Amino acid sequence: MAEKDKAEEAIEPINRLDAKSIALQAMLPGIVSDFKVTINTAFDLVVVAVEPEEIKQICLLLRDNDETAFDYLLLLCVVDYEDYLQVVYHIYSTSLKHTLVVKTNVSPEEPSLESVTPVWKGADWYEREAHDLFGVSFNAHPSLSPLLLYEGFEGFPGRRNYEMPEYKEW
Amino acid sequence: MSLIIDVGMRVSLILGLLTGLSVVVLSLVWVERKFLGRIQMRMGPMVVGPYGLLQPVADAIKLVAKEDLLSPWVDRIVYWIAPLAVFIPSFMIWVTIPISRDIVIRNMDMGLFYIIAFSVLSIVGLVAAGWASSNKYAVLGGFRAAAQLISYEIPLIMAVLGVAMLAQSLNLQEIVNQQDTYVYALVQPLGLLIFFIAGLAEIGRTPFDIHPAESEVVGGPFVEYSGAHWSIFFLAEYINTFAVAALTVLMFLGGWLLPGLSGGAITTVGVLVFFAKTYLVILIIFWFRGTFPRLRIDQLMSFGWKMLVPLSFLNIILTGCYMFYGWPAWLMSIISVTILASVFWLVSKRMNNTKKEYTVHIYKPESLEVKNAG
Amino acid sequence: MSLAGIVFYILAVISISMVGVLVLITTNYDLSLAETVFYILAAISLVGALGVVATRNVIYASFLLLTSLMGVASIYLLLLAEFLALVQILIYGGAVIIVILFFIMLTRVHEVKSITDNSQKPFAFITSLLVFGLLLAGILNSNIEVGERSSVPFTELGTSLFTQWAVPFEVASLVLLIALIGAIVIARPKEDE
Amino acid sequence: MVDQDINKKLDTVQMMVNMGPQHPSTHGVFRMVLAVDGERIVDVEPHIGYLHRGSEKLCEGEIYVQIVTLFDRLDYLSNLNNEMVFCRAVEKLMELEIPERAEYIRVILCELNRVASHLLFIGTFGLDVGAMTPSMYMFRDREKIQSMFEAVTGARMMHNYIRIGGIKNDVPDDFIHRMKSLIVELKKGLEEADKLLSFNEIFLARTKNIGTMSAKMAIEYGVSGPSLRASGVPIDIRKDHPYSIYDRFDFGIPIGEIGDCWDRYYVRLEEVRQSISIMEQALYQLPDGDTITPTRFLLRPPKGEVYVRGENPRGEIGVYMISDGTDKPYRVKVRPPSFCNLMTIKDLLIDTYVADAVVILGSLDIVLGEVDR
Repeated sequence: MAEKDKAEEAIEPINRLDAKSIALQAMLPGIVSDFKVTINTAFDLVVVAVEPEEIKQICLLLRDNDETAFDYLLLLCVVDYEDYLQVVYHIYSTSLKHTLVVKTNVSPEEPSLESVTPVWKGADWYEREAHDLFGVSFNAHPSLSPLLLYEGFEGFPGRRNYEMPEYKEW
Repeated sequence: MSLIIDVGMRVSLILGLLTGLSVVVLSLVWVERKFLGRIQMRMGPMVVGPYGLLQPVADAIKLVAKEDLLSPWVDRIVYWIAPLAVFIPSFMIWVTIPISRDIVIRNMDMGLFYIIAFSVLSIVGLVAAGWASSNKYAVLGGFRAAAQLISYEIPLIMAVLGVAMLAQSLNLQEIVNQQDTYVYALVQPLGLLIFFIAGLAEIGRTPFDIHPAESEVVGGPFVEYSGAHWSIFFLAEYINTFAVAALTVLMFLGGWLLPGLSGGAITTVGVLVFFAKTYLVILIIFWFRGTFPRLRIDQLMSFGWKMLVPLSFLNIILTGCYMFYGWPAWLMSIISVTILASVFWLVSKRMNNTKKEYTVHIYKPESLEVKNAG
Repeated sequence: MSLAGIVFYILAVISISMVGVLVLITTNYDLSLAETVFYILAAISLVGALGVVATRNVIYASFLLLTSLMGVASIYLLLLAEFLALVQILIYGGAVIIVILFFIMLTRVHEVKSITDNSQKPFAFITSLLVFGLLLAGILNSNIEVGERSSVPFTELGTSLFTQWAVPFEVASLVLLIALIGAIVIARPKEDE
Repeated sequence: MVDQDINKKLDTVQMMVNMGPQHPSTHGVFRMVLAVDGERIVDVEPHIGYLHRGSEKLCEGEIYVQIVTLFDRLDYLSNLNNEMVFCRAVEKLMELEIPERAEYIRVILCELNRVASHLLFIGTFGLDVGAMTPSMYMFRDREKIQSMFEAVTGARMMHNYIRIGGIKNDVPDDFIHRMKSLIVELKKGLEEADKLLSFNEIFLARTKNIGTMSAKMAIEYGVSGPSLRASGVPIDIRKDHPYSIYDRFDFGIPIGEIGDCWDRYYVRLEEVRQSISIMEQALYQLPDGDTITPTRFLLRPPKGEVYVRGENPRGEIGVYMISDGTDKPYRVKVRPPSFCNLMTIKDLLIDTYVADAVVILGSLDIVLGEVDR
């Protein structure tokens, strides 16, 4: 339990925003007003926490809106907080040069999420990797075949509760 | 009884030729490695023997003593015959290549035709090797070899034809003797160029080393071969290289003839002259290998069919006119050089839809300039 | 030391010597030896030809065809028809066989079941018998004189080809040209594709 | 019936060619399954993961100081850049001040590392195209850089030299002198490569208009670094979001027009020139002083998460690190530049020739250690 407390505290906001992020933080609520989001900060970046069902619509909106124009996916990553899996999208705008973090939580039992490959093609392998290592299944992804692990690998080695098999030295 | 002696003599001649060619190949390997080393600012082999002279011998021993690896899926019979099918033609053409006046195993009246006919046969060996290896890369390599060699056979024959027309003979001895006053390279620079390029493509050396391309098809038809089998291919390749260089020398560069050399000395000193010229041509081939990248198969084919074949026909027509109207030799060379120059100009212009200009620019944001100024 | 390697080398040397001797032997030799060589070559050609029809592997068949054609070329060589022999090697040995191999390897031929039995079988049988009989009769009836072998000078061949046989020569080249153009027309992609 | 069967089956056969994981031109253990029609590629299926070591998971079990060595081993051709980006992540979270001199030495060494990596690229790209001499020239020059690294850090690769708070130790006394002579040699070597390869007709024919990546496609896939800039998108983290002391130097961003293999090659060549210029400026400005801000061995950064971006030779590297306040990070995730660049291979390869496949893959300049992590 102790570890979990730590984890939850870990997302406690620290504010070191630069000018672009401050402007973004001010602008965002107007743009995503249709959705249920919470806007937060993490160190120098603006963080938007969204519902997993809405992730694809929000991403599309953020990409196509001229004021945000997030056309570049920096990083898609899954963080295992034991109680829930957090899928984190770092997105960037090549024209406006600002960065945003989009987060969404899914349950660890049957994590399932809408794929963002139609939004950014670059999400393809990231999602396959997340599927491999954390078992998050992305709906409507072109093919979720194993990328880093071999076919038929058991378990999700990225998760914190994964038991490492005993290896013999040879 | 005399029959046995005679056959024995001929067998020993062939064996002698085999030995001689093996020595030449060993020397070529050494020269190539040293020369490439020099081009690439390194020493080349230095350990075995003085200046690494015995390195090729050590390599040969290693190759023969090596275990023969055989993939279980290969087609044994074709796999075993293929190296021979490549090697025998490349060896057989040496029966009629003279190395000096009257120093030749058999002086054939149709020597050049014989050489061309036999050199075609080795393609079958390459395709067979590619197919028998049961390897996708080998099959790709075999296809490439077949396509490439068949295409370049035509300009090669045409270039040879020009020389044959000039000399009124297909006999190599005769062709060299005809070059007494001036070498054919002066009369037919176009023919020389076509022959040399097509010859390079025939033996598959850089920039035409498309069928054994290491970085693409990992050695092409030879990918599954090892040890003695592979070394037979290797021998064939170098013998072919030597043959192309020798033919260039014989047909265009005056063979064993040298200004000031006459009388009985021609036969003996001629051997040295011939070898010196041949090795110079071979060094040019190695030099290409050191500097050029490799062409792609479709570029190679379009170059062959759209450039070399028309040019070689033009060469023949020119030669015909020259013979028929009895033009002076200098006129012929001038025309030839003019055509060459215009072709070079055309090619470089055509190639330059791949423009020779910088498509890369240095971008400096405005803000930085301001920052530096302040 | 690998035995296979050494054996292979010895094999290579032997076969090279054989081919070499064959090429060298054809000049200035009395007929008695030539006859022996002829029978060997004829046997090679025949076995090759039989193999072409007997084997089920198409690749083998094409290689055997090559053997047979080479055997015929050697016979030409034996008859001092050097030019013919070389043309045989150049055209059949090189070009034709390569094209056949290309076809076989690039297409799915080996996956199509070979059809060994159909309604035309009796006709084919009769036709082949007829052809065989015709050839046999021709050979038996003809009165071939065994004379001295003499090699025709190359220049003479050329002269006769371009004077006496000029029209057939041109017709043959025209036919080839038509075939060439036809091949291009068939092979080029259709406009609407 | 029979006729139909024959007509149907006499088309040319599509052949599956398995390129890699053992193939001389896949630059490591990368595997592509190509469906080829003759020489033309119809379909590509890339496979990675042969070098997957779970580096990110390993990071969760190591203390911060140890993780630097793990980052060394991600991309074995740009070790210092990797070390730097991780150290910057920790420093950013701890809000640690780095001594001036350490920053300068970091930048000099990182740029030197970039030069070494690009030189290797030029050499191996030459090999992919079929020219063997450039690789020899480039390895000769890279060797000089490696011995320079050895003199400074004690190791040719896997330096573990950049530490959290600064650098391991000060540079040797004759560092500036040696660097200056090294830069002169590098410039000379680079011109040689330029003359030998860049405008060779065959090289142009093999690389111009081959594997063209449009700016739109590059951005969609998240391509970064020289490959992105070759498509004409002037994004360079050193310029757009200057980290360390990169805002003090005057340098340009080479960008291409077409985004073909030649542009990707020449952008890198041009970048070497820019890096050399940065090094010259940094050497000129190099101040005296401390080289490390002393920290505890068992670092405990405050709770929080941080995302740090850096410009690697291969593209933009990012480190997303979550700290839970203990001596080990809660989660470390790397944004591997080669991973994103390699993703485009499928779109780039379709409808090219087999020979082009090798050239296009080479022009992306991937390191599999980083793709698989």
